[in-house]
Amino acid sequence: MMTTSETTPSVADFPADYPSTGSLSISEDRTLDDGSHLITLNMGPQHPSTHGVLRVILKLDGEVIVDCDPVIGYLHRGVEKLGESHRYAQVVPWTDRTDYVAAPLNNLGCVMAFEKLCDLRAPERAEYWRVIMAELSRIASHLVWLGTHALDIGALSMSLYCFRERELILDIFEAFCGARLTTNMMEIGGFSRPIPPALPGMIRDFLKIFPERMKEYAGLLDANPIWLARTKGVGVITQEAALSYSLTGACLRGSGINYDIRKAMPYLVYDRLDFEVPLGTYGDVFDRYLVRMEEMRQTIKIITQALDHVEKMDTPLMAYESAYVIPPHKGTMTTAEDMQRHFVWVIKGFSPPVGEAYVGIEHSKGELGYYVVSDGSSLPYRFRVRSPDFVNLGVLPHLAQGAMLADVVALIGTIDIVLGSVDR
Amino acid sequence: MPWDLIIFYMLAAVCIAAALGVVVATNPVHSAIFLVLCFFNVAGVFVMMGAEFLAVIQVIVYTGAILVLLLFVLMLVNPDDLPEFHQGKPVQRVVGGLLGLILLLEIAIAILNREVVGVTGTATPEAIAAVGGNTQAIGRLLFSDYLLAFEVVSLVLTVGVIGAIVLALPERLGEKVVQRKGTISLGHARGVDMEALGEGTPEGEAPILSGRGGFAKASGGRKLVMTNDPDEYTGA
Amino acid sequence: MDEPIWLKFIVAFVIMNVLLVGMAYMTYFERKVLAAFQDRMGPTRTGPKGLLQPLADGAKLLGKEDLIPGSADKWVFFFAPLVVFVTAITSVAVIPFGTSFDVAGQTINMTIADLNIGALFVLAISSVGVYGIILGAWASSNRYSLLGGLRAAAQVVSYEIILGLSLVGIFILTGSLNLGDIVAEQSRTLSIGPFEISNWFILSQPLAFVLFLIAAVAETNRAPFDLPEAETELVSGFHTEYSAFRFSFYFLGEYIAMIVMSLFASTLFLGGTDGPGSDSHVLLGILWLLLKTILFLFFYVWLRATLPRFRYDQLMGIAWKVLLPLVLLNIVVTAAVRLAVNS
Amino acid sequence: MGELGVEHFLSLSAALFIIGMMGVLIRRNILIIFMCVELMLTAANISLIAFGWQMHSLDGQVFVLFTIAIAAAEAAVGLAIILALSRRVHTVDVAEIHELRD
Repeated sequence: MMTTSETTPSVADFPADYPSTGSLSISEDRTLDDGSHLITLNMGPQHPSTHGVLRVILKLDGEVIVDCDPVIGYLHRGVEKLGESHRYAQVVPWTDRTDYVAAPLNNLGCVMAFEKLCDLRAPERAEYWRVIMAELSRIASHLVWLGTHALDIGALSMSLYCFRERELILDIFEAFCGARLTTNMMEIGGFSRPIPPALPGMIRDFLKIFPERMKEYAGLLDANPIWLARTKGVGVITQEAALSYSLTGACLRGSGINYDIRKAMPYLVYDRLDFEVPLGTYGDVFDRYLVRMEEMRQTIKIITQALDHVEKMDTPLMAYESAYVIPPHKGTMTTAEDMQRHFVWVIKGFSPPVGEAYVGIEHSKGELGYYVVSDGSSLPYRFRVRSPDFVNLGVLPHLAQGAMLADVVALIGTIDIVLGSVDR
Repeated sequence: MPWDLIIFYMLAAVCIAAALGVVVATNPVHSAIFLVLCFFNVAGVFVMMGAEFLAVIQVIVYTGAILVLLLFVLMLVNPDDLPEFHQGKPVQRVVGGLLGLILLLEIAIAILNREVVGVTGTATPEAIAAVGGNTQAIGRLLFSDYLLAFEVVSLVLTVGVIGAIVLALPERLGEKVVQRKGTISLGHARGVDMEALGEGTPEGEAPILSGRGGFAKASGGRKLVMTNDPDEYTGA
Repeated sequence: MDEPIWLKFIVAFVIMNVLLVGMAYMTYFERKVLAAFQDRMGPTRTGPKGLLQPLADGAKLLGKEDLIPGSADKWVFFFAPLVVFVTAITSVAVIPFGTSFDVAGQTINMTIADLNIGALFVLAISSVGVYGIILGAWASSNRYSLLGGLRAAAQVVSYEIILGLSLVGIFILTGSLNLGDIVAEQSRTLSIGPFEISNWFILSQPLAFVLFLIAAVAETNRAPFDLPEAETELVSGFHTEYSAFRFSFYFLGEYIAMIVMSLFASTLFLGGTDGPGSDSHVLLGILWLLLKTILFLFFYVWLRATLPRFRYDQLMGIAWKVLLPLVLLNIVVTAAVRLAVNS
Repeated sequence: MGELGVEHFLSLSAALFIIGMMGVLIRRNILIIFMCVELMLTAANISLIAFGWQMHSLDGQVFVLFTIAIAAAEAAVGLAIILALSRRVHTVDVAEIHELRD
């Protein structure tokens, strides 16, 4: 139970055996004041529905959760430190590996932070393509969420349906950049490679198929009494809690707080596109489910508009006029100067001006922030990733207390975590 | 030896061995397993006496319900609260054994020296077969001569169930959460404002197979608030 | 009951083996149907159209290492899977696979044990089957298993009541607990005006049928009531620690219980062996019974492919707050109608 | 003892009853005492049916039906008490529960 008080209570204010998070161990079972005997259940890191290697230590009174302590770090690979020991252009591929179900969005945030540092903006056409790819990636990410969330709650077939559609998106990614999962799609300054001619057709096909499939998902879940029973009224996040846990993304909007970075602080060309932000009313699992489902529909709207617009454009894709952008590849085969410039850029990288930059984008899971500090060298002085699910995961103990064991998997699913992103 | 005698001895032997197991086993769960075994064989003994219906009832009620409940409680109770092998104090053990032996002797004498004083009833195997079988015969008796007793027993069962629920019910109260809508936006002076908004009531327990909520409603009968403006308040 | 005991053994042996093969191919059927639901192929590699997959699965299960946790209660751990298997296969004894027929001067009764209390026997045996789950869960000394065992105990005790009471309407209409009598009662044709309809209890007891189906799915621990083994919550629940041979007993037990429950449902509500031509040909009757059984098995798989899983408190709430009043209502209404018709 | 008679069943009943009684006297774990009481009830049931079987009367069986029903109610209440005891006083050892009385 959250208490809002003027001063932050210190550790000394609590008795030694106060059930607080971070203090649970699997070795001790505890007995409550009313005599209930608590069972300690160690859930994970090898558990089918903790979405990777999340470990949750639970204190159970029968089936009811009294205390919950998520333990993370099993997938920590030091992405931030790696980012500080690589040249700027080399940092982007590392971001693929954080939230690996939505790699283009990670790339986008990182690249935008670097561009802000260099005070550089990609050409308009590239921004439209960035929006398209980012929004496709959002759908891909939401499909993984929907599939696994439904699977956790027991709707077995849902995951296969979702991955069937995700395949289509991954095919588009493959056609666009050659990779499916770790795309390394965005480049500083735009796109250096031409857009494959078949790509718009593939995206149009997808846009045609997907809304129908969305209806199937909704038909399978929205009207299902068991699904409603498992999600409605479960894992309620009040607005106060949502704000005090600094939730972002669907976890925040599911509680009815209107905060979508694409609207609040428009980046790329989002201010030129017409879409709506769905908000929940009750802040329970079902609201977050509805919000994400509606986000997918809105995303379809965004992609359609962006695609209509970008197909008419014939402007460059890369801001070659900037010194921080990789020189054109084309000239390297013919002129020595171009070849040298290219060679030097690739080998030595570029050195942005001294300064710092933070860019937050609306990731599929919430606000994905990249904070970069440059000391004028070719390596970032500080590279910090504010991953949305790491912050969102903090609300799990709050939600889990008083819920039932079966709800925990629903709650982990509704927060929508990817451990690669949580642990970084 | 006739077949029925052999079968009886087999059943009886397992029965008594299992009963001894109940008393001697160190682990209560083992005791319960022995008891299940014992009751199964008792059901077999019932069948030998022509009480098929009761044999099945014995299995359904005793092994299927009572002992499952017992095991349930065994697993729920803190293992530390269960004394491992608290044999009684030596005095208790000796007195218990002695009393048992005396009673055994008494009963043995009674069984061997008893005379039949009752009047033979009418429920011969032929008569039972005539009404359709053991179950039908019991049913007829139950709903004629023993109707009042039957009703009283149902009442006792009901009271027992209510009593059990009251005893075992944990005291937990759900908290009602009042829901509001608000916005955080850089466009707003204070960044966050949640005052101007209407209060929504939270949905309680979600409906299952009940009228409310119901089947086949789009979006589960719930509406999302759609907003186009980051500074828009999304209340009432 | 006039046939010699050896003939009984032969019939029992044949039926049991058919059941075991049927169970093996039930897994194949489930995987194929599930695959069709989920837009994929299912087993295709082992044998033509993957038909040998059950055998391969069996061989794999038997070849696995048989692990017993160090802190497990060895005897109970060993004993529990057998309980599930044996109880599942025992109930088939009272299912009538048709009336008797004569072969080579011997009358073969197609019911292995034609008990007067056949229907209750099935209930009793299925209520004992839960011991395998509870004891196996307890013996594993694993907390997931323990929780699974607790769930199984509460679930089976609750749904046993619904299962039993949903049949009371049939008993009222038939006046017998003998499954053979129940099938005979359903084989009658009723003529209402110009129409001749069969007296299947699904028509006269539709509410009981629905309740029975729900309770039967819960009783066999299948989706959406598969809480004791909920793999996404309890990591397979009661059989988390089981592997190889012992696990295969749980597996066999679960599928045989499904088949037996389907046979039982067909016998009680869909007329059992009754169907066109079943009066004259015993084998045709068996075929009808099998068809009906497959219908129920398909229903099981359908549920699994479609529905999410209930939560524990919801499961209990449905049993006691929704199904129990309904099933009591069904009994009262049936009894009242029966009384009105008789008087 | 050449033929299966009522003595056989009565002897079995007596044996079960005495084993149950000794269990109640010897053991201190309340759950085992509970099981032993059930054992004694069952022993009584065997006697009832046995006499009815001998005298061609079904009254014994009806009594047993009632006994089983009462035993079910007793089990429900008894187990609920044990659960409550375990919650409140953290023991199911009868001797300790006895000591807690004063």
